[in-house]
Amino acid sequence: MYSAKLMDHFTNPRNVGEIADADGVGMEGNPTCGDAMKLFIKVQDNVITEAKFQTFGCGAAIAVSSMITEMAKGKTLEEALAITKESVADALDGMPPQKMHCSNLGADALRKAIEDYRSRRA
Amino acid sequence: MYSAKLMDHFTNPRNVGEIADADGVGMEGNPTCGDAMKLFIKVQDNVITEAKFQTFGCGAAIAVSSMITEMAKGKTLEEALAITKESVADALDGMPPQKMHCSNLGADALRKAIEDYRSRRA
Amino acid sequence: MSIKYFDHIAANPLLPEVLDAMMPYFKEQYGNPMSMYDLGMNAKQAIETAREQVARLINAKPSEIIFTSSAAESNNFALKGMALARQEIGRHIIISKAEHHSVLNTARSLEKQGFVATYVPVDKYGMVDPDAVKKSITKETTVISVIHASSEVGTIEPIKEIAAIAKAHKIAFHTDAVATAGNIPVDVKDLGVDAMSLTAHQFYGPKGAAAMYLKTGQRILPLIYGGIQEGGRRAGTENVPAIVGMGKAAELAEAGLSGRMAHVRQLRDRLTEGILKIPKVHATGHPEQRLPGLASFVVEYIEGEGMLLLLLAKGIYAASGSACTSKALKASPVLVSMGVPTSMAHGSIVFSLGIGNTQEGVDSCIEEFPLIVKRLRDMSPFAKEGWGAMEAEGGNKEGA
Amino acid sequence: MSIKYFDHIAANPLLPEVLDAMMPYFKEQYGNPMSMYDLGMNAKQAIETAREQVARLINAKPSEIIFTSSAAESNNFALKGMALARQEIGRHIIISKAEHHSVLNTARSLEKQGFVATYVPVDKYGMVDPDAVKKSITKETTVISVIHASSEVGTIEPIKEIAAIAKAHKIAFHTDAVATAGNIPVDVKDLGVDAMSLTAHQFYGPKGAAAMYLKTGQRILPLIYGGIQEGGRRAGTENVPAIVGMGKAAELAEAGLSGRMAHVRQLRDRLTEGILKIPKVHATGHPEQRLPGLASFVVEYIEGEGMLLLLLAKGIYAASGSACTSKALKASPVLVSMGVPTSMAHGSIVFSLGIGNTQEGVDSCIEEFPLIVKRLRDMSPFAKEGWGAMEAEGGNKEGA
Ligand SMILES: Cc1ncc(COP(=O)(O)O)c(C=O)c1O
Ligand SMILES: Cc1ncc(COP(=O)(O)O)c(C=O)c1O
Repeated sequence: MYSAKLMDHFTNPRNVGEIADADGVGMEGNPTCGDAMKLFIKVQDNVITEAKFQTFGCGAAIAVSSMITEMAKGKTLEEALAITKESVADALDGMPPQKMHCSNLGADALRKAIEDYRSRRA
Repeated sequence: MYSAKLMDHFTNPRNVGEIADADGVGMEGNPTCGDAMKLFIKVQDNVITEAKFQTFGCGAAIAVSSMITEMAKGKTLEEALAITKESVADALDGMPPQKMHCSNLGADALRKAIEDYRSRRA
Repeated sequence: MSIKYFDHIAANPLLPEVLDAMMPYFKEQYGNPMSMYDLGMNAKQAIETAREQVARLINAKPSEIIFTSSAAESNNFALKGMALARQEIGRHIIISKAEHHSVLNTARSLEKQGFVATYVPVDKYGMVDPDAVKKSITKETTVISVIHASSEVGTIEPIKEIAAIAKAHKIAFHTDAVATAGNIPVDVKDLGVDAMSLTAHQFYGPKGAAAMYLKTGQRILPLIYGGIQEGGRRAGTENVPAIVGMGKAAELAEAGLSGRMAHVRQLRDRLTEGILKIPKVHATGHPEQRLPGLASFVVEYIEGEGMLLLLLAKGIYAASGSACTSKALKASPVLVSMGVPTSMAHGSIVFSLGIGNTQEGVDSCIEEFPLIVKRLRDMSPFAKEGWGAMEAEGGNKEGA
Repeated sequence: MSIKYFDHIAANPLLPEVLDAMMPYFKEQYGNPMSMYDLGMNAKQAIETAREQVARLINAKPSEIIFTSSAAESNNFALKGMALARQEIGRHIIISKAEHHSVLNTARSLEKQGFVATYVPVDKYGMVDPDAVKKSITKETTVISVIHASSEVGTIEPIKEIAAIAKAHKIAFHTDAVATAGNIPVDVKDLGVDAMSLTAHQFYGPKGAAAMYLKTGQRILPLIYGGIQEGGRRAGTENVPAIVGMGKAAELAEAGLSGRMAHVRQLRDRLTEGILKIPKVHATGHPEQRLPGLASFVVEYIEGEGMLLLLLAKGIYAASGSACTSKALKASPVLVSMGVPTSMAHGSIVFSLGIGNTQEGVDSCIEEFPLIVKRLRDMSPFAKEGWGAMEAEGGNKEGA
């Protein structure tokens, strides 16, 4: 069902946890839907230097969270905003279609974290 | 499906054929129904001395014909008239219920043969 | 005594390769195909492989194959499901008089629900006239179902022509291909049908596995509601081993089709020639447009069950459309609608050949059968003087 | 790594004795049970033996057993067949909210045909209140169907009481006994039901064989029309090997019932005790009136699929009623109707035990499961501060 890469990111998720002094926090989903994600970023000179997540959800949701934190790190905010559901799924070597819809919240959470960071600076 | 005795009377039917100078002939059934029987008797001193049959029909119909000619022989006409579908079936060690209805024409053909004999003498 | 089994229309022995393919799914691979773990995914994968194999047999797409438990289920599903899905458009259906009970009685049950059904007759060869189908069409007609080939008389119907007529009138067309799929080339695209029933046990696959072809986009209501198996169109835990067996059997049938056909055709022709030497025996069904493995006759003046019993005593297995041999005690409706007099329909005898049959078996049948016919005719009141014998002497025409 | 299979509700391994009993019918005994010769009669006889074995398992008469292809078919057949046969009387049916999809969706399809359906709720234990059923009855009510035991939460329903109410109102009563027949004592006479569905794969029999009990004299319309198989109530060539397997499995289940029950109950109690030591884990279903082999829970703050995947990595097979694990992507309707909040329903985990499970297997599950829960909670945004965590910080309540 899941690709080996997705399973790897699920079983050995990268960047799990909170960032106490995060520069931006994004939340997406809710427990009623079955998937909820909280994404923390640190930003320096317009570049994401650190990213962590907390996720409630299925294997795909956790793997997406792990992958997107990896993808975000080192990117400028503009580059990070260009990450889509599809690019995350591609990076995980694909995802079952029904999971694309409901468990692929990473890009949205990242966008919200960046918006949070920007609104704090505004 | 069929008892051993019935199968024996089907595969080795007794008294097959016509009696050219029969004293009575009885017919029952018709080819449209799938069963038709012609029964020939010779009568002497009110006793059936000979009985033969011709039958178009299934295994049960042929076995019934064979059995009833055997049963009839040596009986007085009154005794022969007392033969029923049930007694023929019993003599064959039973018969599938659906065959009782459609293939058990022997008693009726015998009755008709006896009536034919009596009407010729009347 | 070696068995000479000439009743492949009733049941077929399972090919050993098919059973071998099924075995793992009776043993270690017991998972439910709906389960997300390996045991389930293996079962699911096996079903999808079978779906491809069955699709290939009839030139369909795998997504157009719905597995069912029997051809009877497929026929009920197709006819009822398509008719109910279209009842806003109309409530008239058309079937032929050569249909199997599972189509015929489904049509009757639809009639009880307020549908109108037309039963198109067949000619003396058991052939449906496409023009007669066309003339039966009304504005209310939504579904037409005509059997691909009769398993009783072997006639192959002009499905392509009838399907084209249905298509021109935007009517859904179903064919019962139980006797053909796996036995002669069947191509749903070429035939132009919207739905088709087929079953594994007709091509050396297991009982309990059958399929319905449903063309992409065709609407249908489920017969069995429940979970999302078979794309939500047929609920119930999948019979994995049987489905796997059907797939394997389909693959083998496709690969071996022309060889199998040549084998049974040659035997059938030999058998037919031998049997037609007996006087007052008539071949039934169409002489050319017929199943290669089916030889069917009516034998005058005697009845089918007696023939079957005496054949069996010689190790020969056959079938009959006579009333006495059907457990429903009705003479074959196909023979009757072909205009065969009921008296003669009782003398029906059907030999269906299979890949295991041999020339020796056929020759032994050709040798024994005339003796059996003679033996039964010697007992028959009609053999000497013909069917009128009993009437002439005042027999009771109505019978008991 | 040895397999610890705790998903017997989804599928069961076939008992070797059952497969042995089936084998002859895949090989030499390939006849069609409708055929009049030995091959057919042997198959027919084998079916009748199986019918007796299945009848004995539930204290029915053999003539009251109709073989089908799946429990889903039995449920469709019972509900639709009994409702349609009684539609002159009325067009109202009652089912519970604990029913399997194959009952639920059949009820919905009847609603589309103009029937009215009442869905009786369950309490927090998943229990149906007989009084609530009684209050739902109208003059139009003709059929009531309540599941014998839920395969998701294990609760055994008060069928005897509900059946008595139905009887007093002359309403036909059906129960889906898929999770109980062959697993706990089931006695149709004692329960007083008119119809019951059961399936072989729930008691170590084959897939593809199931049955419906129909009390003598109860009217029903067929779901599958056609030939006269199963007394004209269910057409289609019989799946002889599977039916034989169901019979053998029924015989073994009956003989071994108390031993099997004791075995799984002891394991289930041990497992339940171990798992309930984890904080914020709640048992679901009724604490006493429940299937002996079923342990079901909701685990707060984490989701079912993640648990299943990590369990699998340890060789442990289980199930979940979470939306993500169901291929239909909907949280278990039973949990929802029990009032379990959806967020918690996503944390459903169900262990169903079988005769092959061992204490070691259970102990390994008790050892691994807390670690898995911890691991997933360590990733969860809710574990520390509870379900409110994301709201407090302004999380999007509606979600994506
Ligand atoms: C309670 C219940 N009823 C009916 C069914 C349907 O059974 P099947 O899918 O074998 O037809 C199931 C299947 O899991 C079930 O659990
Ligand atoms: C032409 C035809 N259609 C349908 C069927 C029904 O098949 P089954 O009894 O396997 O469901 C048969 C069975 O003999 C058949 O011959």
